[in-house]
Amino acid sequence: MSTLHTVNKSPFAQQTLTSCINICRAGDALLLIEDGVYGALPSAPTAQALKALVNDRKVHLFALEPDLQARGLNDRISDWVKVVDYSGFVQLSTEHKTVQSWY
Amino acid sequence: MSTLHTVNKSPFAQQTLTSCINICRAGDALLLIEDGVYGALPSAPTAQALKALVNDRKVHLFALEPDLQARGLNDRISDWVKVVDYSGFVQLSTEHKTVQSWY
Amino acid sequence: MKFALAIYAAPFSVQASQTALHFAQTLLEQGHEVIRVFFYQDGVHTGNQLATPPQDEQDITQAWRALARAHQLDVVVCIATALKRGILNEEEAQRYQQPASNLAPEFTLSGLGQWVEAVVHADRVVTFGA
Amino acid sequence: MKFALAIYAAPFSVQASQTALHFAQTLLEQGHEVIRVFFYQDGVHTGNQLATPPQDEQDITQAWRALARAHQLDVVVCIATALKRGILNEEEAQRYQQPASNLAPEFTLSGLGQWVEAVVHADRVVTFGA
Amino acid sequence: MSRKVLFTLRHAPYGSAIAREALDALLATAVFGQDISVLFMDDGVFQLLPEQAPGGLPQKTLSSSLSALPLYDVEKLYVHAPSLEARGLTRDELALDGLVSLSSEDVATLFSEQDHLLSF
Amino acid sequence: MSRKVLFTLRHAPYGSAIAREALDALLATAVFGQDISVLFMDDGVFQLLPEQAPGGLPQKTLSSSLSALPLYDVEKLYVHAPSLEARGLTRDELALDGLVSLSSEDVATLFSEQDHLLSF
Repeated sequence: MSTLHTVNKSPFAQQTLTSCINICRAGDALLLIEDGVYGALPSAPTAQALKALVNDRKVHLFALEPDLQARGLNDRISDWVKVVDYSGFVQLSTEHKTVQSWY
Repeated sequence: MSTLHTVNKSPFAQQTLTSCINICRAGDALLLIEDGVYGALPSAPTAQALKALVNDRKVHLFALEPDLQARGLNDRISDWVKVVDYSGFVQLSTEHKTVQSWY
Repeated sequence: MKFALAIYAAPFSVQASQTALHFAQTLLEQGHEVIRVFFYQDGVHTGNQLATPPQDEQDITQAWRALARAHQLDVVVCIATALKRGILNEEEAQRYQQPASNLAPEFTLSGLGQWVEAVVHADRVVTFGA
Repeated sequence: MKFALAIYAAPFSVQASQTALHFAQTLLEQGHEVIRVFFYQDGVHTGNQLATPPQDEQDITQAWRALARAHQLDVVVCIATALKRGILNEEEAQRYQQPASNLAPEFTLSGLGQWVEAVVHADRVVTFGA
Repeated sequence: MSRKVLFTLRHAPYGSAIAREALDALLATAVFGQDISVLFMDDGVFQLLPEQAPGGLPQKTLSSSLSALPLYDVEKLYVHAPSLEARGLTRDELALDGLVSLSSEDVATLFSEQDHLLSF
Repeated sequence: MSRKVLFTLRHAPYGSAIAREALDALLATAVFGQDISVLFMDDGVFQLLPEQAPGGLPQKTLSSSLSALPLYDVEKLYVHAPSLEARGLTRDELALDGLVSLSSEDVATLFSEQDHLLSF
């Protein structure tokens, strides 16, 4: 059964996103929220690992739109990151059996 | 004039200690406190940078004894780390002109 | 679906408290059931009715109170971590001979058993960490 | 030497509050002067006299109160960040028509100007972050 | 009704109250008869170091509380092996017996078997 | 009596209240006539991104408040160049004019010239 992972820490400051990436498996979803949305930048130290997660390991990657917008990141994120609003966040939490919060 | 730097975050979890290391200069002191004392472990990702700081860049490196002891680290730390108690912390703060807290 | 939410983050200090509020509002709009909201660790500060934010900032405590009233939400503040942090209802204030209480009336002060019960009955558990 | 201390960390949640307390005690033991302790951000929770920790944990608020009384310390809680977080003295509780106050009597609720004044007159400023 | 619940403990002890308050939540869940697993990961493995002596802080010793877990019938105890290795630690020197080492892939499998994931 | 005080801002906006409350402290110190310098470093440089729109959070926009700094006679504004580079940003695209780029060594020198260091 698949898991929705949420990450709320900047990968420039903390190892939280890296820890999550190592545990994600095919069919899981990873949602970047709060300061976690800095992980959607192509300059993030985790960018290549996230790209591989999406392309090779079949994990679905999302970032929360209001959190991107607040930080001025809408036009800066990598094109392999999908954007969702709170309705999307809710839908992801219903589509996956469990939710793991990385903070 | 020299600075006392304090760092209270684990280098396994956060980039705080790395940021501090990059700013220390000769004559400064660096004091590891709270979860920062995990930076005194030889396995820390910052261990080589700290060793170079002490040996090559002439920065004085300390860890706070009660915080090492609480975490069971007394017998595990690198031999280039000096141990001080709160009296030592106070003395370091008087010997340096300024105190920069990295958290 | 039946959701149980755990909130560990202080309001007014970190964004997680706003995220949780927005998530809960969206759940309810979409017809999901929020069987319990459990405030733990620094999340217990959310129940402090003395919070007086400036007018141009969101009053998170008031927003939770309004949501709880509108949807008869079961919003529980963990008694052990709340007492430690100075969040008390009248009963606990009297028990510990404290001069005042500060828990907003919409919140219930109760034990971890309430949380375990919610976890058992929920289809989904979502944690909002600090 | 004259020290000014800034404490940004909540008691009972992170260790920085204990570190600051221990540092202040050591300063005073060694004959240094603590010209002001300024509680800012989550540090303002330190002034909440309703804190009721279990008997086997340290009561940080009581420890600061005792230290303040013993040494006539000037312990100031930032009014703006405290109001937002629900830490009020009687005067502010009345002003904002809140039902109770919770600031311990040893603490003063005041503005950032008090902090700037301390910084100007201190030989050393030490910050305890969360 | 009993649920499979995994507690993932990722934070170092003493620097914050997370580790202590996670343990309280864990024991409460055990008392109510749920099917609990516990995973130590990232800096959470530091909770398992022996010879913790927080008398000077003062806080309660976490490792001795953790060693009481089997008394609460919490017996599915796991540690993320890469987290231990990164910190130069071995399973044998830890303060808790009966820990099962898991790879990252094993952890993903453990996640997939649970009804709920609680993280601290 | 005027003191040389450096504010080092190292935290991202919105995720926590640190950046906002640091700015309040900074403006108060400026009002009282101190000789202030401001250094943006690490994730603190994200405070300077243009087009911040936190309406949905809801919080106040930090970048527009920061751009008022010169009105308070806070004119010694620095940014740590390696922090910008690591985040793929350039000084020209930031929401604040007049920022001086500093190397890590320059920052060490800036520290050494101050009477007090305040960090947020």
